[in-house]
Amino acid sequence: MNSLIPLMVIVPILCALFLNLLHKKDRTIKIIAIILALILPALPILANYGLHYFGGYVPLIENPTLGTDLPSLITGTALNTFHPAITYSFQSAQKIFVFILGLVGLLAVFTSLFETRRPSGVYGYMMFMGIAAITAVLLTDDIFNLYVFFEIAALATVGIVLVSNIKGNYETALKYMILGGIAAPMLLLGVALLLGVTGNVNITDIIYSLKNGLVNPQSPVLLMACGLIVFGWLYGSGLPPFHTIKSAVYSKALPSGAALVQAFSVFTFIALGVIILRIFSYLPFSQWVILGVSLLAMILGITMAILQTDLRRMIGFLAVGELGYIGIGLGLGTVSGITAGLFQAVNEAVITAFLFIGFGTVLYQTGISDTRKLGGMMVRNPKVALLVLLAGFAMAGVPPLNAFQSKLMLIQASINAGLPELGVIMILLSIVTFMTFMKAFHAVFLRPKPADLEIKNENIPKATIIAMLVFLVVCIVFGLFPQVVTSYLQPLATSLGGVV
Amino acid sequence: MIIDTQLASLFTAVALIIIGIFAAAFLDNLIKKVIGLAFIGDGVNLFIVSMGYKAGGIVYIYLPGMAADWFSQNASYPLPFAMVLTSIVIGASTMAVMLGIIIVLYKKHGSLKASEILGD
Amino acid sequence: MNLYDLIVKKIKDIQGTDDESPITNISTSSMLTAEITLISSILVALIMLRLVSKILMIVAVLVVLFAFLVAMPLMPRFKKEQNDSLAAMMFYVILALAIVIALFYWGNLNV
Amino acid sequence: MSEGIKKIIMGFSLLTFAVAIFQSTYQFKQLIYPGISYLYNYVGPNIAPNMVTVVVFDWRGYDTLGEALILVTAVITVLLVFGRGKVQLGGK
Repeated sequence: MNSLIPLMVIVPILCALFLNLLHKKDRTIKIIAIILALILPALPILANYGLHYFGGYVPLIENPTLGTDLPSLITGTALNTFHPAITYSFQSAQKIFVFILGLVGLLAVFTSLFETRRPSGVYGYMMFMGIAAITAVLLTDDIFNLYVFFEIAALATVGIVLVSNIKGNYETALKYMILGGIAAPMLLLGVALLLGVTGNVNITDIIYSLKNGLVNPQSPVLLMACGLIVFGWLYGSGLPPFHTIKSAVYSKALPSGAALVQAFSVFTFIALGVIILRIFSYLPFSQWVILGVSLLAMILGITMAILQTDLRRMIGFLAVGELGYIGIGLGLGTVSGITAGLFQAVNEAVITAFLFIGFGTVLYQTGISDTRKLGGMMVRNPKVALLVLLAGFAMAGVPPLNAFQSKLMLIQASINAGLPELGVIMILLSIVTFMTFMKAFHAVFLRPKPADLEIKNENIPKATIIAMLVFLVVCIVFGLFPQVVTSYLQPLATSLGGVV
Repeated sequence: MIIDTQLASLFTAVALIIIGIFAAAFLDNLIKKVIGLAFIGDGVNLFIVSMGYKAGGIVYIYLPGMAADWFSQNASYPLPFAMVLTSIVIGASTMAVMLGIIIVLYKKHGSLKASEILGD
Repeated sequence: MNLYDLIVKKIKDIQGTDDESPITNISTSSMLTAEITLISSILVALIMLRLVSKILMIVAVLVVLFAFLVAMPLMPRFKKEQNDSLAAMMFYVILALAIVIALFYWGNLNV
Repeated sequence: MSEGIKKIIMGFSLLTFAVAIFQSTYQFKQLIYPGISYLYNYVGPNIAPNMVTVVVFDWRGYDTLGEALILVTAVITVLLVFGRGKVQLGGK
C-alpha cells in the first residue's frame, strides 16, 4: 500500500507532538513512546515500493484530465513529464535505511526512557522529530523539501544537545547553530541555482534536463551549485572542517541522544551524497572531491580520536572518522564500491549507536567520562564489558561481525577500481581505530579501580542491556548474511554506478 | 536604466550574503554575529525571490474577469515565492533559538563576547 | 636525552608547563601513534598522484616526507588547531568554503 | 598561526568566494528558466485564484508541513533553553 509511505514521516511527527503535550505525565509518556517507537521499524517493512505524489498530482503525461486545453508550450515540451508536486520515492535501498533508522530510534528512545530520572516529553519530541525529518530526507525526491527537513533535523539535534545537563552544552549548541547559519543557507543557495537553471526542484527532473540537453551541463552556474551543495553536505554530515563541532555535539548529548544524532549524520551523509552523485556524476571532479574529503575525514577523525581523554569525545571523533569509509565507497563510483559504501553506512549507524549506548552505561554508573579518572568497571559488570568489547570488535571489522564484511567489500572495490592505496589506508586506519578503542576499553574496564571513583548507580537498567543485545544480534546477522542487506542496496548502486 | 532590475536585485542579494558571512566571521559580539547570519538568510531569500521576477508581469492572483490565457502568459512565476515563504519561517525559527541561547549565556557569563563565551 | 624524552619535552612545550594534568605513558604513546598514522596515511594517499603524473608523485612524496621530518611532532600542533573555540572553527569553515567553491568553479572549467 | 594571519587568510578566502559568486550570478541571470512555474500558472487557475496558495497548500504541501513543524520545534526548543523538560541521567 503506497499510503504507508507518507505515514513513515507522519507517525513520528504525531508521536513527537503527543509526547510534548503529555510532558510531565510520566507513565503515559513511557507507554505511548514505547508503543509508537515499535511502529517505526515496522512501517518500512510493511510498505510496498513505489512513488508517492503529494495530493495525487502525477506528471501531466500520466494524468490527461488535468492537462486538457493546455497550450503546446506545456504539453509539447518536457514540462509534460515533470513532477509538479512533491514526490516521495520509496525503493529497496530506502527500505533498509528507514528500517535501520527506525531501529536505532526505537532503541535510543527505549534506553532514554529508562536511563533518565524522569522521562521527559520534550526529549521524546526532539528524538521523534529528528527521526521524522531524517526519514523525509531519505525518502524525498525533491531537493527543496530535503532542505526544509534537513533544517528540522538540525534544530532537533540542537534540542537533543540542550536537553542534557552536561556542562558546556549551551555553548556547543550555539556554536553548532552559528556554523549551521552559514552552511545551511549555502545549501539553499545551491538549490536556488539549480532551480533557476533547470526550472525544477525535483531531482529526477533535474537529471532529465541535464541528460537531454535542456540545460548545458558544463555551465559554470551548475558547477557553482554543485560546490555549494557539497559544502552543505560537509556541514550536514560533519566532515572536515565540521568534524570538530560534530564530535563536540555528540559528546554533549546523552548517550541515547548521541546514538541517535550520529545516525542522523550517517543518513544525511547518504541522502545528500547520493543526490550529489545522481545529479553531478557527469563531473568526474565531484567524485574526486568526495574521495578527498572522505580521506581527510578518516585521517583527521581517527588521529584526533586517539588523543582524546574524554570518552564521549573519543567515540565522537571515531564516528566522524568512520564516515570516511562510506565516502570512499561512494567516491569510487563503481557499482561494487557504492554498494560497499552504502552497506558500511548501514553498519556504521548500528555500530556507533551500540558503542555510544555501551559506553553510556559507564557514564550512567559513575557520571564521569574522563578516561583518566575511570577504571575497574569490568568487576562490576562483566556482561556489559563483554558487550562493549564486541561493539569495538564490530567497529574495527573483526569477523564475523558486520563491519568486517563491508570493509572487506570496500577494500576489494578500491583494488578493483585501480586505487589499492585507499585499501591500504583503510586497513591502517582500521587498526588504529581498534587501538583507540582498546585504549578506552582498557582505561575504563580493565585497569584497577582508582580509589576516589565512586559508583552512583549500581544497576544498569535492563532496557539498556536489551538494546545492546539487539544491536549485537543485528551486527551478527548482517555479518553472517551480508547478502541480505546488499541485495536491497544493489539496485540503487547499479543506478548510480551505471552512469559512470 | 543602465542595469536591469533583476540583475540589480540578484547582486544585492549576493552582496547581502557576503556582508553576512563577513559579520559572522569577523565580529566578536554574539548579537552582531546573529545579525550577520540573518543577513545571509535574507540574502538567499532575496536571491530566490528575484528568480520569480518577470519583466512586465502581473501579480499571480487570478481575479474575476481575467482571461485565463492572458493571466497564464503574464503572471510572474509563483514557485520561488512559495519557497521563500517556507525559507523565511525556517530562518526566523533558528534565529529565535539562537537568541534564546544567547540570553542564557549572557546571564551565565555576563558578557556577549564570542571569544570569551565560545572559546576553547 | 633519548627520543622519548625529546617527545615528552616537545609535548610539554606545546601544552604549556602549568597544565596540571601529568603527561602519562598512555598520552605519549597515543601522541606517537597519531603522529605515525598521520604521516603514513598522508604519504600513502600521495601515491595516488601517480594517476596524474609519476614524476609529480615522487617529488611530492619526497617533499612531504622532508617537510614532516623537519616539523616533526605535528600532532600537538594539529590538536591545538582543531580546538573547540568558535574562532578556530569559523576560520576553517570559511577557508573550506573558499576552497570548495574555487575548486568547483574554476578548477572544473580547466580539467 | 597568529590571529592576524588568520584574519588575512579569512578575508582573502571571503574575497575569493565573493568574486566567484558574483561572476556566477552574472552568468546566472541569462540562464534563468521558470520551468515548472509555467505549468503552475497554466493549471493553477483551475484550482484556486492565488497561485502561491496553490503551490504552498496543494502542490508542495509537505514543505508547508515542514514549515509548521519547524515553528513548533523552535517554540519547544526555546522553552527547553529556559529549562522546560531537561533530563538528568541516572536512576534513583
